Amino acid sequence: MSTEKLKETIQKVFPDVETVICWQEGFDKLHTTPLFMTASAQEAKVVWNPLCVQNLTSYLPSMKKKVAVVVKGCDSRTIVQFMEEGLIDRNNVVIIGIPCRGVVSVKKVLRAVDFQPIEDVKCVDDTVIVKTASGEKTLKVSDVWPDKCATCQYPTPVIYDYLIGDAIESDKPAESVYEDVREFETKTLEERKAYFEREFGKCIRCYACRNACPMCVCQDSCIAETRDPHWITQKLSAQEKMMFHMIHSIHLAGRCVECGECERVCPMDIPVAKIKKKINAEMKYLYDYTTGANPDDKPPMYTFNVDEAKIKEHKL
Amino acid sequence: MTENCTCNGDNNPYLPEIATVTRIIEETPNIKSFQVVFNDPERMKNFTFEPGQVGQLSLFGVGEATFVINSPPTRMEYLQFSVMKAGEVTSALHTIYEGDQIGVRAPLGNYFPYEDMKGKNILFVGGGIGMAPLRTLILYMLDNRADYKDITIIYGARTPPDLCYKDDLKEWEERSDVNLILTVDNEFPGWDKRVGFVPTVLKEVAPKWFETIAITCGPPIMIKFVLEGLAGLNFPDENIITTLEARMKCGIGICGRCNMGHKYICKDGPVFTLAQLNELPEI
Amino acid sequence: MLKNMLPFVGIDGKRFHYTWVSASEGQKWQQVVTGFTKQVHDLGPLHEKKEIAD
Amino acid sequence: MAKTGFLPKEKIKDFLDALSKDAQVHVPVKEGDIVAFKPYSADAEICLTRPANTSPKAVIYPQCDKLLSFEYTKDPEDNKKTSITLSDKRDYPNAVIFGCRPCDAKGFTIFDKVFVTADYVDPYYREHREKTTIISLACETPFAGCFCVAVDGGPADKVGSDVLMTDVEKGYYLESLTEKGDKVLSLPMIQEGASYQAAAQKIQTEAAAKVKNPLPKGATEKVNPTLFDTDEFWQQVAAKCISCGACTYLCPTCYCFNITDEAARDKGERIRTWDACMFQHFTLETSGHNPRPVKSRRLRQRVGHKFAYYPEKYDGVIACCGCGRCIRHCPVSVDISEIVGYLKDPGQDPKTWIERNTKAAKDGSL
Repeated sequence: MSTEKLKETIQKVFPDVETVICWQEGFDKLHTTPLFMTASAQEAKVVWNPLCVQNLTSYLPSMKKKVAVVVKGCDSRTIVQFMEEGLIDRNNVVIIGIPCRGVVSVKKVLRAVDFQPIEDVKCVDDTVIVKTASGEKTLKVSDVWPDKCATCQYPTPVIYDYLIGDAIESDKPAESVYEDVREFETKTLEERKAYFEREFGKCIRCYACRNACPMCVCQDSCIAETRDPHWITQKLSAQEKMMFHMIHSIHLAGRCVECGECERVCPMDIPVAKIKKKINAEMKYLYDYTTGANPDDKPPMYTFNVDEAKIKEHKL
Repeated sequence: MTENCTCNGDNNPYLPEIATVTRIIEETPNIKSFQVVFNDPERMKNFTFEPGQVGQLSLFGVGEATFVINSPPTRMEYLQFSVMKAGEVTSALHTIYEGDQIGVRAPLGNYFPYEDMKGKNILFVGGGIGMAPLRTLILYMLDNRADYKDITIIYGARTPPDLCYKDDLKEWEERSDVNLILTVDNEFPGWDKRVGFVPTVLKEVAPKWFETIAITCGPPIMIKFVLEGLAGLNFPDENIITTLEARMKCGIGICGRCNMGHKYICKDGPVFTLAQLNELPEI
Repeated sequence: MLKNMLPFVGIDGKRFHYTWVSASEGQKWQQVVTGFTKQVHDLGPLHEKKEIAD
Repeated sequence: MAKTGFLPKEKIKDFLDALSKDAQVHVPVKEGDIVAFKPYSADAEICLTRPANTSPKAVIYPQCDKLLSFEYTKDPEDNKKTSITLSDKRDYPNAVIFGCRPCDAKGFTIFDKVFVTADYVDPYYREHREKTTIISLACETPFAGCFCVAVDGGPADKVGSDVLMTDVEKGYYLESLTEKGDKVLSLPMIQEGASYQAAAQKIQTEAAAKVKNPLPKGATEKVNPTLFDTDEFWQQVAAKCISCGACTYLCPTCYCFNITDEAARDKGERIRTWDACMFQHFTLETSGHNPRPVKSRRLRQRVGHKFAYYPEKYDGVIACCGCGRCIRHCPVSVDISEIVGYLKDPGQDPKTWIERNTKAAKDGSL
């Protein structure tokens, strides 16, 4: 149903843009992969279903010509943040928004079928039917979606030129967004330190989290690799890995739109987004600022005024 | 192996040889030549290399970088490396004193095919620091002057102070059996010789291609126009030789940075003929 | 933001100190530095001693 | 006739304990959803039901290996003179890789050509390699992205392994392929294996049939040179790539590395760490020039090295064992077997690539 509507919209948009960035089926039934559609002939490959997990907007800053991009709710926040920071030229991007009721986390689906090879996957409204050697299994999307969908506040894209289907409201309480952060803070200092050292100890420093992050536009001159003297060494101790992830998180202060790509792409399944979510929680508390919500906002770290409008500063 | 190195016995291609810097020559404001001698006299005595081969200089704590050995194998009192100040290692090298110790991993890579240049005319076309690899071969040829017909050297730089090896240049000018043509990019007070870019001077001098090998090194932009100029003078591709540069780390053809197709610049090069280069895919 | 984030990743808040000392307040500057150094020393090394050979 | 044996499943623990007596045993351990090779310990949850996320490459070719340590010592009299002492002293423990897959084992034979049987022998790699025994487990079914059959491999390929195990219900049928393998089979808990030979053979042949060969019919031996040199082709296939290092760090046949000096004051180490041709800094020169500035050129180097350059240098051996990790774990599912399929498709001609995306390609927006 909505795939047909998406294809129609793409036809409408086509003459006006060089490329349409959307999804196509990947190397197996469970994976989709981005499709840079340049000719309307490739239209047959276009898909839209809960398996479309990649945030396609991360390619926008490097695109030189006018392009169209298909976005879910969480992806659209990236575009708003790009606009706030002037990283893209808005009239060079045609946004095709799709209301989304949650996508699947490939890792959680694999866990549900005990990591057996996938033979077939069918998406039927809000369930996913996964066929493996030991038969078929029907999974509700809400049982296997990534954490970001569990507290999703933006099922409908916050900005779009075309909308496929009608807008839907979020049915999740607003304060649930940073619940996992608050719950994690109840742990003791040592527990948290041990947790982070164990989790980030698995990091193999492939920088997939940094390169997948749409907001990380200075990858080619990343401070982690290009400074003399080196900020972090190439050695593999937990401190060096932790230092990199801290650099990455702090550079996203007031910028991270919680699209979850960094955690999704980590080959070692490290909860990389935890620190960023904590920083976002702080941003909300300190500056009452939510990233990628409204294009005219100014990210707090971008502006400096002596007395911050929204900070309840104690008068000396 | 020198005494101050506890080694595992087997020869380790990554282990530098400790050497002492005996003399530092200020060639130009941003180029210094370092003359080094291995601490182990035994190693120094039976060290052999061919003109055009390179070495990796180590400044421990900073890193390693590749430089051509630009003193000829016929003068073995020291090994000389010319270093232009550019990045981390080179800038650090420019701060050391005579008597300091550095690591040297040499010889690496291939060398100029001087055997089959014998009995031919030789044309050197150098630009700025590009004179370093050429100097090795020129001095080697001058030490075996009889083997080669006439030698022409076209050497240019931005300004006269940027010309390297000033005392060599003076000596070559006085020699009757070497035709030295110096040029600088534009007018300079007190400069009475040619003015103009190296490729334009090459066209003016218009050396004959017959029985002549052309060897050119210098900044990429110069090499681009020099190669066009040589083609214009219908030099055959196999008679045009150049040395390539790339980011290098291991120096022994494994680490994957400097390969053009299956050839590695650090090991199968840096010396290539234009004919060889035309066959290889772009890096 | 940093003051709240460091404890989150398990680094004791007392290891981070943020204060304002003007150029003229030499005495206060000396006090702040010695005080903070002592405070960190008491906390001991964050990771096992970061010697080179690790 | 190769020595064979049988290891009952309940005896695995004491088999590994026996091996751990004089070697460090690395086994695939399940932590959360991830299976990675870790040193064996009694409480480690060993998982042999699926290939590990990471390859066992780090056991023989560690991600960070000390090449040499150096120390500046000041000359007491004249403090301007400093002397340097170097040491490349190293003593690697014996090691055993247990439970890797035939494709992982084959990966090491590709390293051997570069690090051992080469003009310059790499002493670090060689010492690790000689001290390691590889016990691999034949696969029963292919996993997403597996294409070992397309690169002269197979689910029960013996190349590179010292012992090949095949799961035959109650235990593992062992085939020893080298002296190191014979030593392993001489352990007390290994029983007579001949009677399981037929069952194991059946499982191996069935598995081989299941693996799909993604290359097109009549795929050519060499890549199509003109298509390989068509920039538009690489721009199209690399459009979605985010140029990270996940594929290279998980790959059992990638060996590119970086050498850096890490020092504090007057003491330090020169270390060799993994590096990735997909990173922008890999070939960035001090002058700022970068021969592979855009991700399409970098992906061309990665695919070219494995399927064109390495085979050209080592008479036809393909530097890829088809384990599928780079496909399974790529953040955007770039599929190398699909790319190689285009490059080796006899019917493919470069013009279609150029026409199809001339507009987008021209301005380099891909």
